[in-house]
Amino acid sequence: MTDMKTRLATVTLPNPVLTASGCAAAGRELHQFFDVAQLGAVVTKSIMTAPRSGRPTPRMAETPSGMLNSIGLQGPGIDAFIANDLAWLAERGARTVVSIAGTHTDEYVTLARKLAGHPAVAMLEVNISCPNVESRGQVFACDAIASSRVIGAVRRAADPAQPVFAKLSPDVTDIVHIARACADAGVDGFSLVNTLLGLVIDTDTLAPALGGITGGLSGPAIRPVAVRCVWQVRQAFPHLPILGMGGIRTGLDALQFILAGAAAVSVGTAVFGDPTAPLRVLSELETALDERGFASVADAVGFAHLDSFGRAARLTPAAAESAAS
Amino acid sequence: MTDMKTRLATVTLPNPVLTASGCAAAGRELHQFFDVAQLGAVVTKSIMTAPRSGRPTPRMAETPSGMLNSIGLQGPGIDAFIANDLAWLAERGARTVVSIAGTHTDEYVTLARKLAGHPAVAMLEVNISCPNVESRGQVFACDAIASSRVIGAVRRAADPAQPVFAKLSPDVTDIVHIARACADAGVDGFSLVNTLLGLVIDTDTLAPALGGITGGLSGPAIRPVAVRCVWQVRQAFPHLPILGMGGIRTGLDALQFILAGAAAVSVGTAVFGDPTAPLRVLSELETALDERGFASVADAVGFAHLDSFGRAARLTPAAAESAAS
Amino acid sequence: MSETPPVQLSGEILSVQRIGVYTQFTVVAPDIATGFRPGHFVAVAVGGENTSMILRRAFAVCGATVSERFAGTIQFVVAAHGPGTQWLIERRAGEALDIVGPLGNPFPVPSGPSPAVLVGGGYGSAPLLPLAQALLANGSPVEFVLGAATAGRLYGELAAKRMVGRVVVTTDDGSAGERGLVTDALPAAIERIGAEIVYACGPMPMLRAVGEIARERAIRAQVAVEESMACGIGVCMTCVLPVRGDDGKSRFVRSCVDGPVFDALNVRWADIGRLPGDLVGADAMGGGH
Amino acid sequence: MSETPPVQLSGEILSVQRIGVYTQFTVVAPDIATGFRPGHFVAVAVGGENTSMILRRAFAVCGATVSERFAGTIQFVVAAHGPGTQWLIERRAGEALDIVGPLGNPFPVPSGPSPAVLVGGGYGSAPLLPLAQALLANGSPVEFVLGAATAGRLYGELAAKRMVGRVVVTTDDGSAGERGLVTDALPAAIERIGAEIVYACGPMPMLRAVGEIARERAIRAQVAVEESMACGIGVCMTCVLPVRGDDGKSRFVRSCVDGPVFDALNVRWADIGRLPGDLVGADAMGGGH
Ligand SMILES: Cc1cc2nc3c(=O)[nH]c(=O)nc-3n(C[C@H](O)[C@H](O)[C@H](O)COP(=O)(O)OP(=O)(O)OC[C@H]3O[C@@H](n4cnc5c(N)ncnc54)[C@H](O)[C@@H]3O)c2cc1C
Ligand SMILES: Cc1cc2nc3c(=O)[nH]c(=O)nc-3n(C[C@H](O)[C@H](O)[C@H](O)COP(=O)(O)OP(=O)(O)OC[C@H]3O[C@@H](n4cnc5c(N)ncnc54)[C@H](O)[C@@H]3O)c2cc1C
Ligand SMILES: Cc1cc2nc3c(=O)[nH]c(=O)nc-3n(C[C@H](O)[C@H](O)[C@H](O)COP(=O)(O)O)c2cc1C
Ligand SMILES: Cc1cc2nc3c(=O)[nH]c(=O)nc-3n(C[C@H](O)[C@H](O)[C@H](O)COP(=O)(O)O)c2cc1C
Ligand code: FES
Ligand code: FES
Repeated sequence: MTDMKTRLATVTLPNPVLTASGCAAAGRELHQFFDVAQLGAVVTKSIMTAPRSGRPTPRMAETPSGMLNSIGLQGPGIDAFIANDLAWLAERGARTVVSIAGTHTDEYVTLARKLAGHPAVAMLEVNISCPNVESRGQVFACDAIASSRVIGAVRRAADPAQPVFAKLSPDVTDIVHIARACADAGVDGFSLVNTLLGLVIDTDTLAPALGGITGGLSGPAIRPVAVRCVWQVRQAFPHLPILGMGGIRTGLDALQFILAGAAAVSVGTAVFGDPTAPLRVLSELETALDERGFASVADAVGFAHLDSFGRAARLTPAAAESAAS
Repeated sequence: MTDMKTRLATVTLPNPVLTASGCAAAGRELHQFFDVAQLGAVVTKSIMTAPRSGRPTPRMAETPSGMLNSIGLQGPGIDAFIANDLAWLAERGARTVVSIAGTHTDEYVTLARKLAGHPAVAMLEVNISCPNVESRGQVFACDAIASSRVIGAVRRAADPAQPVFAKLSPDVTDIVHIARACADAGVDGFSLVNTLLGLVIDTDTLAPALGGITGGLSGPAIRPVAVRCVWQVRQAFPHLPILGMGGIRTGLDALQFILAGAAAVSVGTAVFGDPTAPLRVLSELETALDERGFASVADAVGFAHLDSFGRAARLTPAAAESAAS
Repeated sequence: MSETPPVQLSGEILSVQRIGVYTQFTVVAPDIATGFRPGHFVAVAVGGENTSMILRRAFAVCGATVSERFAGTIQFVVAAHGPGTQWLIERRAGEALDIVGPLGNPFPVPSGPSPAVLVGGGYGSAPLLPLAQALLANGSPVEFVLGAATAGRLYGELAAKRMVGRVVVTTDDGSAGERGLVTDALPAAIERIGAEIVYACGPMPMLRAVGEIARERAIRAQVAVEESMACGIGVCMTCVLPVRGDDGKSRFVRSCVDGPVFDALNVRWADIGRLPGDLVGADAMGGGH
Repeated sequence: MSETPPVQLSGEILSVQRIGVYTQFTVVAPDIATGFRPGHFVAVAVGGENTSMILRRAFAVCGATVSERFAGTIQFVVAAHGPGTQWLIERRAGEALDIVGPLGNPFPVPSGPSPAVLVGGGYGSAPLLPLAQALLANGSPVEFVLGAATAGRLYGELAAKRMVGRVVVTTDDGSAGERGLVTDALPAAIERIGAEIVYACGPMPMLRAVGEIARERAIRAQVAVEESMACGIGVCMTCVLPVRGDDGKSRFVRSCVDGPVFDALNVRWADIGRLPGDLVGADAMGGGH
């Protein structure tokens, strides 16, 4: 059987399937369906310093093979999060990736400091790309300088034992340019991708369907864009680990991301249609890797970038042959 | 019945439903299914100065509610196009929007000159955004200066009677910024949007599914992104007409674009699944506008941007009431 | 978390019945039937394999049978609305449905007898039928006021009659019962039995009006709301309503897990679809809109 | 444009038959049946309403009946491959399919008698059956060489036998006929009837090898290729192959409207999936890759 362990910078996870920020709250609800400690890690809803109400409703609209959401980062604030959610995750022995969000650099720094040394925190995911914040101008991830400033500050403030991943937006002209700014600022890896900015008009009310007017597009519809982003960033920074996400519904979807260069994946919107999706994706992925002759997840990461020689070297002989034919 | 006439700059079309460039060739094949002269106009596959082979196969991959294509602008070159395709369209009395593409500004200028004065040419659509050209650096639409240079040059070279529309890419950080550059360069309107750059990994071959590696994502999957782009550009330049496209499959899909600010729409990928889609969309749209109490297409253009007072003014009393409730 | 954690199962459709404009499904779902209490809802996957509809659809459970000899079943009623419900009503007995449930917080049922009026709008009467059984079981007098736009959109009138003898019916067009709204008939119904509580399910404006009437009479109103839901299990935060808490502070709370049943008094009806400035965390939205 | 323009229609499925690993459909499609000639294919919509599969699936027509008394029908054979074909083979008689056809250029049939060998790989034999009828009708001696990976993947052996008496069968695993490839048996078959032409349909490598064998013997080979198609009607340019034209120049031509039948001699087999530098317009690709 394929060795499913995977590394994200200094952290080793038992398997490469995680939840996606904002699609699993803090694990409690999904725990009714399966033990969340079985996942590579739980990625929690982006948390900010203070409690946040989020946007007015309607907050969602279904779209072809996707959905639009406009939550606006509703949350209890970091202190309540640590006291309740993080404590609960720690009790369950669930590895946790804490997603942090802010409206200015200092806020990110405060969050990183508060999370330093917490045993349940495996890693930080810095959400600099949520397209749901009020003004598009506030999207750090659309500006290389702002991105590097935040990432640099967080990396300095954060617990050295906690890798810092930058979660980037696909809504940019050149994602590699933004990634480079983060890399120069000392980022430990990338989470790719956040939602695409979209809009749906309700043809009955003749007005935008969402209270927030625009929203973030997620689900299988965006998968080709997400895989493209993973491919581009992997090509530019082969040494930096990538947590890939965007429309993953099956093990083969997850495999696409891994072959494109992701060392692990997050299952987001699929959870809404199938609460057990993350576990199902994990077992499907394990089977798919095994069938294809990969001895380990590591062997499959970025495989699609290799030339035929490189491929043969990473596959069992039998598999190498069938792949070649 | 709703008055279906619509204006794109100086050109008036009998109805607002067109084909999309590259999704209807030059009308001949679709003419087997319906009279292409019934459409608002036929938008032809982007043409370049010289014959072009296009990309190696595979050139397409189906994706959830969408598809990826990597044609690489295969075409016969402008002279053969004028001699054969444009002549055929002229015979049929089909209004034609000619999409032109180039790898440098002069090429666009040459194309505009060659098309000047041709009776069948209602308008030029300048494809500065096709993500299928070899290097991402060649995508004019991702660079405001390059965009304004091309649009300015084409506008100067083109027949004054032929409006010049800039077709923009959604793969930019700020589409309004690019649109502004085109507006300053004298563009007559916008075509929104071209495909999104995507990538699919074939999980059997363990390599990219397309010969061109990346491809353009189209179809219903991208509709929310396309409607968002139309919304943003309409808000910034309410006086400039928009030809909207991206995942239009039904009359209600088309209505979303019109309410968001498009004065006309192109039906692209939907044609592959349903050769008569453009005509069907037209009749469904006419019914939808009528049911909602719009006396004309013009009344519906940008309607979703209006406040409740503005809305009431544009609707028949009955409709205004139901819309308000 | 509701005391009975939800499960995901594939259940065979035992029967599909047309009732007026509605379609009633009876589905084999033992583990959902066991945990069911009136007010619970289920989330049903629609469209089949390779569908472009990625989200489940929510339906109130209007009946559940648990038996030693047969596998437990649940019932729900579907009104054709858009593509998802359209797909559902085209299903046939023998096919399987992918269902998650029981979901949400059920109606609170008083421990002792207390006279109650049950107000249903359209298919909103569905969850009130099992609720009436529970109330009658603990000796509470029950009155039904059922309304709809037109006769064909009424649901549960007969079942209600069988349980409590008489049912007050209103329709907007007078095609059945009295012409008018349920809220026109509600005050009299409350008087008749000296109701201490009103239960309601139906369109938001109706729920709000019912809450008003109860408040004026200083009696409680427990209402089941209907907000667009992406997940139905509490993880996505799309289904929120502005609700006043015991601490007096208002928050956006999830109608799928903190509802769908709320005390009408606590729901900030006028602020639904808006972002009231006094909401906890509204200040952090930088003005918001 | 083919002489008989394609039409789009909704046709009732008359029958669904399992044949080995394949599923054969007979569908009411009068306007397609009328125009049908061997080599034509149809494009079938899959997944039903609200499906995420937006493109049609192409299938070679393996038979068509036109009659005065009944509505004309067509037949095609489906091998389970991915979600689209999976959806198709789950359809039942009585359901309707959305079909566009007839599409493509049919096999050229010589005006007079000329001995021909028909080579089919897997379901590739489907379009060869009606072709054999046409050839026999104009007095041409016909030999069949049918092959597949294994016995269950053979198609049309019996039908072929009925028409021409004997059929040469090969399977990779020897589970039926001779162990080996159709191309092992082809030379002898050509000798036997002094074939002047070979017709073939099946996997690309097989078509290429068949073309080789015909070329060595200086006889023609007409082969039906299978390229991924988005539209099937000639508007999208996804289905191209590098093909040598009468002017000696090679171009990417659309296999859906300029094919799927090509003279094997003109197809640049080695360059499929590549961009040969001498292709018309390759220079404009700026090097390409
Ligand atoms: C707690 C609860 C209980 C419900 N009980 C019933 C019931 O017993 N019988 C019944 O017929 N309907 C019920 N509904 C409404 C039902 O869920 C919607 O009519 C249905 O989801 C519409 O799906 P559609 O695809 O047909 O329409 P669409 O409008 O195409 O649906 C598009 C999206 O919007 C969502 N949506 C649309 N309308 C509603 C709505 N009114 N409420 C919630 N989500 C919506 C859908 O879930 C879907 O994600 C209930 C809803 C909720 C939240
Ligand atoms: C001219 C022609 C004739 C054909 N005749 C037959 C036939 O008689 N019987 C039969 O079983 N199959 C035939 N095929 C192949 C058949 O079209 C594919 O097997 C089918 O499209 C696969 O769809 P899927 O959803 O099951 O697989 P998927 O791989 O999921 O399909 C994904 C996408 O790729 C395309 N695709 C995948 N494989 C092929 C392929 N081999 N050829 C073309 N497009 C492909 C599909 O159309 C779809 O758009 C023919 C193909 C062509 C081009
Ligand atoms: C309802 C919803 C809420 C989300 N909230 C967050 C969030 O708080 N922080 C964040 O970084 N991403 C958030 N996302 C984005 C997801 O984490 C993920 O990047 C994106 O949805 C693409 O993955 P998917 O298609 O699997 O959902 C949210 C997505 C959805 C659908
Ligand atoms: C196969 C294919 C070829 C295309 N070729 C062109 C082209 O040559 N020029 C262009 O401007 N857009 C081209 N497009 C983009 C479409 O015109 C349209 O902008 C895009 O597909 C979104 O619309 P749709 O979702 O309705 O297809 C092409 C799209 C497809 C699918
Ligand atoms: S529907 Fe997802 S939290 Fe309520
Ligand atoms: S499949 Fe579209 S041109 Fe051939």
